[in-house]
Amino acid sequence: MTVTEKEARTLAYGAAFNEGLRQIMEEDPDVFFAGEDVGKAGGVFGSFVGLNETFGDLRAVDTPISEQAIVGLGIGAAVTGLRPVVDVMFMDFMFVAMDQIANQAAKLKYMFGGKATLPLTITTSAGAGLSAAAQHSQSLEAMLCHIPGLKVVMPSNPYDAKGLLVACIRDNNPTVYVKNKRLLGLKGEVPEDLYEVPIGVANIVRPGSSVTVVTYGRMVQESLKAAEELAGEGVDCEVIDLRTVQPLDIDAVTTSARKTGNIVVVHEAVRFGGLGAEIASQVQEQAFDYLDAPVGRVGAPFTPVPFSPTLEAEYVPNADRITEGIRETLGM
Amino acid sequence: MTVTEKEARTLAYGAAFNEGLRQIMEEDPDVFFAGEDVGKAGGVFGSFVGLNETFGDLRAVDTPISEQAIVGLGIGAAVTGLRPVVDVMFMDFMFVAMDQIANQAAKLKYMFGGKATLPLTITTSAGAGLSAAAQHSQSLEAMLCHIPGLKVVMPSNPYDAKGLLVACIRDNNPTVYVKNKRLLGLKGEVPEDLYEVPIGVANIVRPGSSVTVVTYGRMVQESLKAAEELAGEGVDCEVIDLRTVQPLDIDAVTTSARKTGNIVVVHEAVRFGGLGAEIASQVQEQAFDYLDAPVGRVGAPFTPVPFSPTLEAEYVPNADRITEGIRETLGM
Amino acid sequence: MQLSDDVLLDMHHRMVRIRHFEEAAGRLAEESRLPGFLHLYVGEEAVAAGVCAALTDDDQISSTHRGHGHLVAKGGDFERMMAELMGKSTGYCKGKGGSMHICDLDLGMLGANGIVGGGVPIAVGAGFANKYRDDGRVSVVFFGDGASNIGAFHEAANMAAALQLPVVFVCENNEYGEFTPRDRTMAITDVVDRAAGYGMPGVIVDGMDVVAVHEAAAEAVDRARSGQGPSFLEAKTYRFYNHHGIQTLGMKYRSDEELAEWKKRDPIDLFEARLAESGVLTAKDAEAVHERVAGEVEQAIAFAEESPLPEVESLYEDVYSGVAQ
Amino acid sequence: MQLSDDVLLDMHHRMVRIRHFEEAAGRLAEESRLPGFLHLYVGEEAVAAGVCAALTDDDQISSTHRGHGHLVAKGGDFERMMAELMGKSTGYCKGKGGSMHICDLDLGMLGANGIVGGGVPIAVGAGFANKYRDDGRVSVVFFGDGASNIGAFHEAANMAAALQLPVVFVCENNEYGEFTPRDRTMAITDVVDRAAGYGMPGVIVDGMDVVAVHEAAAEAVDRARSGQGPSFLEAKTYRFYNHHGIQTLGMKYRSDEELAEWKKRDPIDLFEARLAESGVLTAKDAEAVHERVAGEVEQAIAFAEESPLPEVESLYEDVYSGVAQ
Ligand SMILES: Cc1ncc(C[n+]2csc(CCOP(=O)(O)OP(=O)(O)O)c2C)c(N)n1
Ligand SMILES: Cc1ncc(C[n+]2csc(CCOP(=O)(O)OP(=O)(O)O)c2C)c(N)n1
Ligand SMILES: [Mg+2]
Ligand SMILES: [Mg+2]
Repeated sequence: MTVTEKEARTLAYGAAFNEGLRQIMEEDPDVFFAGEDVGKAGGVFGSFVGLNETFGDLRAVDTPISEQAIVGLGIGAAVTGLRPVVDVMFMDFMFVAMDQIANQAAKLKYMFGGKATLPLTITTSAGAGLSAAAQHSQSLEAMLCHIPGLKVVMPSNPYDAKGLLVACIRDNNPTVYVKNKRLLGLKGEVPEDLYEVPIGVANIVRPGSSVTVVTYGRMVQESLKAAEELAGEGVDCEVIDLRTVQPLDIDAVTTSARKTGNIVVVHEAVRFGGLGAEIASQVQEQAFDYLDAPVGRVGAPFTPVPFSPTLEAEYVPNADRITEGIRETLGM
Repeated sequence: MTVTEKEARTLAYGAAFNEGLRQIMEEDPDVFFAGEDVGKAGGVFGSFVGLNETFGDLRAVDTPISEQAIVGLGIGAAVTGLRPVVDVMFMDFMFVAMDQIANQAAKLKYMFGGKATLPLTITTSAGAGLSAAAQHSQSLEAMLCHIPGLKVVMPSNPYDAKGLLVACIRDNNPTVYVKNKRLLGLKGEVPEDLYEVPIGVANIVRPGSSVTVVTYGRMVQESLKAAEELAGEGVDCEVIDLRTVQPLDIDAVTTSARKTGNIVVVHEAVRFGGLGAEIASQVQEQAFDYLDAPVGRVGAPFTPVPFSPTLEAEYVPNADRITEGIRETLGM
Repeated sequence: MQLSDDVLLDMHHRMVRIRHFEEAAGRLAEESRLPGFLHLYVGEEAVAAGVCAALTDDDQISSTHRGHGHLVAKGGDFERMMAELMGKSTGYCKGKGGSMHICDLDLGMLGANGIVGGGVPIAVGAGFANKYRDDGRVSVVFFGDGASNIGAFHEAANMAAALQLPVVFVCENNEYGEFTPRDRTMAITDVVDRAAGYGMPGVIVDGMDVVAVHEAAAEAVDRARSGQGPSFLEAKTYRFYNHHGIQTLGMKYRSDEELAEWKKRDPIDLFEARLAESGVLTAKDAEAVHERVAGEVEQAIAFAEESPLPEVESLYEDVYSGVAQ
Repeated sequence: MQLSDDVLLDMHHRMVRIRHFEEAAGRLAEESRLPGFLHLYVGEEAVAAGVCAALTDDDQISSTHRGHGHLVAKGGDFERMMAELMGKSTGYCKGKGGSMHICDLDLGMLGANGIVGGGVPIAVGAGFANKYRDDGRVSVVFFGDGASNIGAFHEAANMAAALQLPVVFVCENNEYGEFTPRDRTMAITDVVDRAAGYGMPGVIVDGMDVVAVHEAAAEAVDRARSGQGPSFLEAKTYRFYNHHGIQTLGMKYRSDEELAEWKKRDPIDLFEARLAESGVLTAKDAEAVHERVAGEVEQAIAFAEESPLPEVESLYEDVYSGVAQ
């Protein structure tokens, strides 16, 4: 990396989210947000802090504990011309609001023959590792990606946290923006002005030639650690940060797979039926003859998320498990 | 097939369900069922007809339109010792009750350190082809199979409709039993006595040597038609009816894949992120060197289910599309 | 409230339009000329007509699985409606939605809904947007007695009250949810008893009396429009046909006598008698309205039948905005 | 109702047990000796104690994220509780559930719940089973003011009323949901206003007065037990600590003055004053109870600390019943 003249500004992931939201609200008076504790209290993770003071109760809306009505509020406001951001505090709580997300928001445009436009952003926080147990730790993106009509992004770093949020809010479709709880404090370079990271475009965060690691969200950070570890053993990992999981930038993945011949998909979600399955399937469909080995998958085991730190440490994929997965795929 | 001495009794799929439920309710006084219109009215598809007359309002329970409370009724009754069957009229409505299904029923035992036993059966009806549009036609099994703690069965014929229901009700775990709406009238042999079809065991409904077709639910019928069609062209399809989609009888699948070297997974659900992805991934993981071609997948396109019969006909996989999919995999 | 002749005639027209459209749809379904499910609004016309006559074109409504009546009352176009019911490309939803998703966003009709209670939070969202823009618009939620038992209704009603949104909740209490009578699914007789639990005023009206509905609705709409928040209206009504389709007699879940009792209070008959009595509309003039509307329905059927089915490629369109297809 | 000394002392004991357990848990959390989230019940002891003292061991309760108090009140074992909070294998859930899923099915405690409102339908299901078996058991749902806004609560309350189940709904109205005051999320002051909408009787009690809570609960439990269906109890109460963890002063969302006002009505202080006055328990004897309980808590902490962490393999167990692991 080159050092820019002006010292680059760093910001934490959570703060980058907050800055993106603030700036787009300043730019576009149709943007508002609503959710539990996001107004006066600034959000349980502090992601919305200070915005209610600036934008008031009508644009930084505290709601009752009513996830269905929260998402519905966004749908109704979006279809009548606003650009809502609605927050579902933990991704696990999406199950409470799944009808509004999957049967309403995702399908409205189609059911209406294209008439409706739904510039709705649903923000949420996912991920394990905080001893928050089975109902506060899930990564449920596979479920959302299976529902036509939704777009889903999962930023892995502060830069993307801001840029993808802006892209989601400007997008004319229902988007789900998934923060990872354990990334909130991660610092990184974040430009001060308003910018977009385009939806649907993967990012090669580490070029390499031996094996392709396809991942997103917090597992990008763990995969990079694994790549460093393996670099010492002469294994040159290419790490692809999908950034968006729906739509999938499968071209970026297959291009890389054709180059390296080996591919491992990594996510925090449960392995069985996770997004890794879809990616593995598409890769073998499109690059069958280039593969030296089966597409590997690293993900959580088939159990609910346990509470006890010892168990959770075994549950959540990490750099070691990824290293192991890569070794396995490479037959090392 | 051989003709048995006693003339075999045939029953429709819906009636087989009904008979299984009646017989197990006669056998086990702890079994009751509850849901919308399942009592006095006998269910919107007639599946529960006559049972309220026999078993009364306490064992054949009409409920309010309250899917969350319906599933919760089952959870609470199961954890305190009964063996409830609760009905979610259309599988699409599971989205309304997903918290109770995925955060509560599926996880309770684990969260409680194994203490709870949840002999709960959730019945529902899935499938497109009735011009019932986007909110009354979905096949959402992939979502359920991604949630540790649930078992999921999808019978393809009257015999299994009865036997799998009995197995679900006797199972000590939360099971989801998915009828296909368009199979309700399908007739087939059904023994008069109470029997079980074991959960988790696939059924080779047509042995063959050229290619393995892995499927379940209504698509078994369509796959068999496709197999007949291709038999005329010298392609000998092995058709595997999974019967249970969670847990997956992957051994049956990989054994067959090793034999035929070609595999196509077929389901009615949306292809992207469907169960086909998981099966394809596991097959290439476990039988990579035996595969002559990428694992093929036939499923619905990435759109909500359309209303208009012309569009729906294009949407729902059928024998022709399966034939085409098999041909593609075989490079024909 | 003294209603002008114009308003009375307008409401009559809306009711007659609903009735004829629905009767025709029912007939077509019986002849297997309509695919899918069909939930008819016959018998409940006074509710949609009385409420919608209190709205401007800019106000919004959200609807239920039983949505034709609401769309017609809001000014829906017969041709595009009938074409949609037949799954034609000229339909409101290009044939993609059908009866259960019929809508006209230009008329503020935010859609029928296949999920019981699914439309309630959406209308509340529209109400929020109205308040946000301070544009004086009001949104109305139609929902059934059965729908009042589902969580989404509860959450949205409370949210409308908590945020003091310009929303009117209209419960069409027809005493049944599908084939199950109200007293098997709730311990109360009047759904309006729920209003106090949200902190909103509520009234019961005779849902077979379009004037009563209209007056109560106008008051609730005024209240919402003037920033005083949501209110709740329960209209006691009855569907003359089966939950879906036509069948009237011999239904297992309700008696022929009960139906006959309610039919004596046919909302259109009642209203026409009243209009004739007060000299606003003679029986003959009413007849003429019926004939004209019947003709329009026939024309719509012809239009729909002649319309093309959707191109197969259109299956793949309209999933996302702004995506090349 | 004249309560016997035994009952009064029993309730006092339950309250003191909750207080000491929670204070200790809070301290441990501040010292980072407990993983995960911790929602303390301090200040609300009279509710759980007053209600659970009206139950038999066979009756069931379902709980919330703020569940320790309910389990202690139902007779929960300190050692297994503390071990669970520490994620140890000797805990109630073998360390798999933690604070938010603590339970004791043998005591009819059907679990804390991480999903607001998630436990309500489950308790109603238990109530159904009680009616089914006609065994005279009653189930009690504890839920917060905030939880009364979620759909699951509404559906389950209506179902309990529709099916006339032996269930008691106990709303712990502490005026806040996390960091947001009640008046921002609902337009009513008293959650009990919702009871009429389900067709069940409801009363408000002073949630800082264990005797008042107990009397109201006993009446509701009797009603349920004798087949007269569900009822609703709203207890006005207050949590002395933050939504999670301890912090008391300088909270942005509620004033130090408000907290101080409520602390003047500490439910244990109030009750001990009353017990001393009536001669049932002297200050000195009360002190002895505190000391004994404090000792038990210390012992539980020691037990928990010495207990082993779960074996890593146990991660894969308990997902399914009857599956070899
Ligand atoms: C969430 C959900 N549950 C169940 C159904 C099936 N269903 C369709 S209409 C209906 C009855 C609705 O009753 P009500 O709200 O009173 O409206 P009505 O049909 O009487 O106009 C039911 C149960 C559904 N569409 N959605
Ligand atoms: C469905 C759901 N939404 C949101 C949350 C986050 N949350 C946990 S506790 C809480 C507040 C609950 O308030 P209340 O019911 O009044 O109980 P209290 O904490 O005051 O005892 C919230 C919003 C959750 N756990 N579940
Ligand atoms: Mg009704
Ligand atoms: Mg509270």
